[in-house]
Amino acid sequence: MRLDPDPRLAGAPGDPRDVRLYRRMRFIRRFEETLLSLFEEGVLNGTTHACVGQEADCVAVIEHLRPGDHIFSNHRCHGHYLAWTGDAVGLLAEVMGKAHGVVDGIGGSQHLCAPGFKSNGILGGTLPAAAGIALAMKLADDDAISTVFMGDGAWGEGVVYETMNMAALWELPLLVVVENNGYSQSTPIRLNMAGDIQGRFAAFGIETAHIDSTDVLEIDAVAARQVEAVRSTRRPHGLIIDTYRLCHHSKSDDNRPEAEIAERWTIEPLVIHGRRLPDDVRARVDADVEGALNEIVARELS
Amino acid sequence: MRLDPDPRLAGAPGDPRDVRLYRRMRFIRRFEETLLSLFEEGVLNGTTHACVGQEADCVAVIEHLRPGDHIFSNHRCHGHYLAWTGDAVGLLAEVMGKAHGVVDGIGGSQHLCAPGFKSNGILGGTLPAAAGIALAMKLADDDAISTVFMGDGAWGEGVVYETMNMAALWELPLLVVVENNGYSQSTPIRLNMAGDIQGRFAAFGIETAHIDSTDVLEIDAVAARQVEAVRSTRRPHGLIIDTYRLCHHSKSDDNRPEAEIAERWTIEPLVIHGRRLPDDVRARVDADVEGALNEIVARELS
Amino acid sequence: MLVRELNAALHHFLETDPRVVVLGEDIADPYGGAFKVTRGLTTAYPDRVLTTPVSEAGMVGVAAGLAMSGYRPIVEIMFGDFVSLAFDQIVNHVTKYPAMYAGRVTCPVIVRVPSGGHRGYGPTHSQSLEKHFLGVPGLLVVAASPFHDPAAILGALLQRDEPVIYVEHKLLYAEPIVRPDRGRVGDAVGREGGSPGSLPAVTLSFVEPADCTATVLAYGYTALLAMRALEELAIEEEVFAELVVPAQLAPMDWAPVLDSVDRTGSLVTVEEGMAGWSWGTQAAADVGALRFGRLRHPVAVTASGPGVIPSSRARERQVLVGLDQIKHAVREACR
Amino acid sequence: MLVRELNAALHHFLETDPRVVVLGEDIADPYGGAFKVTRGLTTAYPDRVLTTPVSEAGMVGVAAGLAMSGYRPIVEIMFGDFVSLAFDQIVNHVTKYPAMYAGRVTCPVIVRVPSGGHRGYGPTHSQSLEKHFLGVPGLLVVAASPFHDPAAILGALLQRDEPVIYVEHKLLYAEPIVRPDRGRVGDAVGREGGSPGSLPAVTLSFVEPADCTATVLAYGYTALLAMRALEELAIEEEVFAELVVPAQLAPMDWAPVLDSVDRTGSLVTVEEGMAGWSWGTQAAADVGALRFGRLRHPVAVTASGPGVIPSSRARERQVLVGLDQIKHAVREACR
Ligand SMILES: Cc1ncc(C[n+]2csc(CCOP(=O)(O)OP(=O)(O)O)c2C)c(N)n1
Ligand SMILES: Cc1ncc(C[n+]2csc(CCOP(=O)(O)OP(=O)(O)O)c2C)c(N)n1
Ligand SMILES: [Mg+2]
Ligand SMILES: [Mg+2]
Repeated sequence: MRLDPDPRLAGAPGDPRDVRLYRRMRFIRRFEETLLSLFEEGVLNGTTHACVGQEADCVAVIEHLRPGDHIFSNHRCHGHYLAWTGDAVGLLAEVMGKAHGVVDGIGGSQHLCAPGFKSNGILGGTLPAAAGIALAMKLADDDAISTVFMGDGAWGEGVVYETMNMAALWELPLLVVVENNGYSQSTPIRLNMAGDIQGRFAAFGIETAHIDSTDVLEIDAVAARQVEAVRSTRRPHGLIIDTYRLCHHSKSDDNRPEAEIAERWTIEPLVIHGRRLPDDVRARVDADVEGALNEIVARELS
Repeated sequence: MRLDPDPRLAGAPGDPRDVRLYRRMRFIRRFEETLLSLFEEGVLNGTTHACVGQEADCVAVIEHLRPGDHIFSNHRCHGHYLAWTGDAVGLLAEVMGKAHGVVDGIGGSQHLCAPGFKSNGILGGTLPAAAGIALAMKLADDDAISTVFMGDGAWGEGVVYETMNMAALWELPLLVVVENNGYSQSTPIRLNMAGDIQGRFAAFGIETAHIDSTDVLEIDAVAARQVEAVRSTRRPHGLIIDTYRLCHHSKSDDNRPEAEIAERWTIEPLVIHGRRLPDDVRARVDADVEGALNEIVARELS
Repeated sequence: MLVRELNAALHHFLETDPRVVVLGEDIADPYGGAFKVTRGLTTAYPDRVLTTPVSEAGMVGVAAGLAMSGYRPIVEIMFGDFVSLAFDQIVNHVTKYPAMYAGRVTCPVIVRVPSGGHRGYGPTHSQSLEKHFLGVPGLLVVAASPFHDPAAILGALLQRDEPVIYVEHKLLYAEPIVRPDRGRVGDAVGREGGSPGSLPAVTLSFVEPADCTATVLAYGYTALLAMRALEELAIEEEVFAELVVPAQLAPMDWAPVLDSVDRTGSLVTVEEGMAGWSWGTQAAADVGALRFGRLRHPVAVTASGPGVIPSSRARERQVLVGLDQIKHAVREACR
Repeated sequence: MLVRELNAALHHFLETDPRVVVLGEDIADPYGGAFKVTRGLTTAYPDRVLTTPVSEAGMVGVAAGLAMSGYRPIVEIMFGDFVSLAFDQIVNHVTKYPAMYAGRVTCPVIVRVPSGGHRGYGPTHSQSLEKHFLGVPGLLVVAASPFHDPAAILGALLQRDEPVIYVEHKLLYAEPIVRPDRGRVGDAVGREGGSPGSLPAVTLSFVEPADCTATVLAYGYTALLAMRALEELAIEEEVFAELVVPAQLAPMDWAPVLDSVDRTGSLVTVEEGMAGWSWGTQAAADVGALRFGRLRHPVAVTASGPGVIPSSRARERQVLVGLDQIKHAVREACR
């Protein structure tokens, strides 16, 4: 669903697919970067979790969802929300605590709700709710699917496993997308997880695809398969995307090796996919996004 | 450890191993049957979960534990308690709510505590405590191990997975013994569990042995290996024993097919292992157990 | 019998309201649930009645998803003691969604918690943990009572949008439901009343209200104990008090309580939960403030323990609120 | 600053008490915990300081096992809002073991919960959930305060055998600790006192206690707000009240409160938690009963909401207890 968003951000009519995907990732990237700088300038307060570097996941997966489907997201939900709704105004206003924010400024950065979309900052606890939404879809007997985004760290929460078990037992149309950026806040996955994520799905007999990529086209292909698999088989499936967060976990809490981060900047989604576009096209899209976002920010800050 | 129990129950000096194992299983069997008939007669109240049919697990595993080790048990804990302590008097008194019960009549059937032994009726929640005890052993740097008994149904609880993850990550000397009797209260495992128990351990990289047997000698051999593995490697291990409960879940709540139950009576631990003993020996042991238990019951009821 | 009426009510609402879904452990036939409240449901409505794994948090979370999708999930927690495992789902999910999403959704989950002691089930299977859920913003805490029609209560709850914890004391299952009828409640004088928007409270006494010199506020099984206490006190000691039995524990509708207290000038609260920050303390705070200077005695909050509930029946009786404790409190309050 | 003093105290007790173990999410260096209370600990004591997976229930359960084995685990719940996930471990495990095992074991787990709002963190990262743990049999609920030495409090708790929930309001981390010293607490007249066996309460006022006409009972960050309120009321309006700040919230030692109330004849309680069955209601019930007929006004329970805590700072301020609300309540109480 779309809250009639600005085509310069969510996708202009006649955009070839490559351009469209780039535009949508660029939109999310620049929205997050704008938000972070507004925080630095002290214009915003509270907290936020940007998804800089993970835009390809949001866009590639949500490309394949349609009205009637549902997305349950976590604390790092801006990319998912923007990819689903294109609603930059509502999200900026929400983070600014304004009455015309997505949820009137009450929920803030991690607690969003729009038709077919919800998020909650309590890790793991969103999974059974997403399964319940899938159960509702099963009872309604249509072909809608329920998608839930989680990170690697959320696998610490027991309720995640309770949900996997029920979703598999009851054959619920649930797609569990794991954005594995290798860190849970400050903690590298090796200090937080024994075994691996594939094994966690396998334990419940849930078919899972795993991809280590920041290339939106590669992810798009796998996501298409998994979304279609849930839609047609009406059984839960997993999609593990190994990715990387280029920004702080929240606002100023990054202890990762600089070299590690620097290297990931060379293979981030915009770099990889941007190469595929002619320079002038990319420049035009970048200008579109910049223009649209600047207008929105100017309006909201005035 | 032993609370100087009656040798006729816990093992007489000079018992050959076969006889000892039989005696200890017979003791548990007859204790539980006695308890159940006392409930039927209305002498006892409250609730209880007998382990009739599962005696081989208790005895075979606990044979290999030693003073300094710790056992955390669940609601179906009598067999584990008796195998560890031999304390029939304390347990009977406890279930009768007497002041000289194991825990003064406060805990009752499912909440026992003795040196190196604890149980709690809240499913799954005992696992992190058992892991914490294992962590204490790791910090103390001795060769003690922490053993926890759980059933197939307890795998529904999320905290079980939180524990598996920490135990594997932190390399804790924890042995998780799963007594898989195929039912969670009234619910057959196929309605409660997607995938299988082996897969649940594998998800965390925990090495596990699986045996489908009610033969105390077969279980004894596998249990010996797993206990030794935890003791020497100081890493968590699993032991899955497929077994069967011949009694009600609790007191009068059995809806399983009669034929299924009848068939399992033909391969229950005492039948299988009893065959190995000469009739006169078996008769003498049976008489020992009967005599000792009758004395205890008479004393406690008077 | 409460258990039969609850079971019939669940059958009725599954039959008449396609939004109703029932979830719980071991609720499938032929077993039909630990206390048989759900007997027959999986047979009659296999699609909308699901027996779940032993996953209290998970099943309440699934119910949250169903509820936000327009369904009316009713979750059975086998023993109320285990609702502790769903505390986060209730506090940070089910009750949060409607408010933190600025009213964009409702999350009408009904969580049934068979609770209470007096059965020798011991420390982890006998508790009344509802006090810990009182004052959770957006949550209704409701208790089955010997004087409230469970079908009417469930029906009213299914008309509302708030999430609910519905407390069922195990000892009430085998008890008959006595409904207020033409000014009487069984052998007592009584009626139903309360403010619009709240579930009704039942007020009863063994003499004319005007002759009562204390008000007793009790719910669930303790309401039955309190009624016995009042009957014995009336007959044996000519001590007369009025009993107010609310169905809704939180938020609390004080109107029926104040109505009685304004006659009697004295209030005793009774609950089986453990003393200390318990249900009755709010009555002491609110009624004490609303009728400041007009009560003959401080509000007497009567509760159990505090402590664990022993499995020994003799010791259990010492810990749980009982008839004598209630009679003593009422005697004092009537002075 | 509280954060530095807590950090130093943890270093000290890890150094001097080999039984102390610290567990929590993201507490490892260089990050050193979400609020830096645990900074440096994993470097100095790698064996006894463990950064855990995101498993609140599991880590408290592990702590229970450690505690029953003779250790003194201190668990950090990153945000107090998440202690809801450990509710079952605290209610049915940690606090149950000592009592249901008839005293055969102790289970001295200390659970630290950084809590509270005023930071715009929104509905799930701003709560003060401690009220739901009040009255759990066998559990101590303790709160860091601007006037209590955290090292002394932690030291006292490590000498005791009860499990503890230790509430740390996030806004106190950056605040200095002002200790009672020779009859003064900063600019105020004040002293420490209380009954043996309970943690001490700090009592303070800006005029002589004899001149105070109301008692304000507040803990944690609201104690700081209350102090400001009293200072402004004293200077701007010549309204004088005495502030009592307990470290121990449950069980409650009423002695210092009664001592003050017997002078002032009026009581206001202040807490950031949501109204309804909150901490202050027990004060209303107990002090109201203990001093029945001797108070000029009903006990005024001052709390937040009820409702969710909005992330919008403007809306958050409307929900959370603030200076004006406290001043208003104190003004009324002083009349
Ligand atoms: C129940 C719960 N515990 C702890 C937190 C604090 N917290 C917020 S984000 C986070 C790390 C999550 O890591 P991951 O799931 O990998 O997602 P990522 O931040 O990497 O996108 C933690 C521990 C929380 N929000 N909820
Ligand atoms: C947290 C919790 N939920 C539910 C129960 C109720 N209950 C007691 S035993 C049981 C079944 C357990 O099955 P399993 O783990 O296979 O052990 P078994 O009874 O077969 O030995 C259930 C659901 C409980 N004791 N604790
Ligand atoms: Mg991550
Ligand atoms: Mg089983």
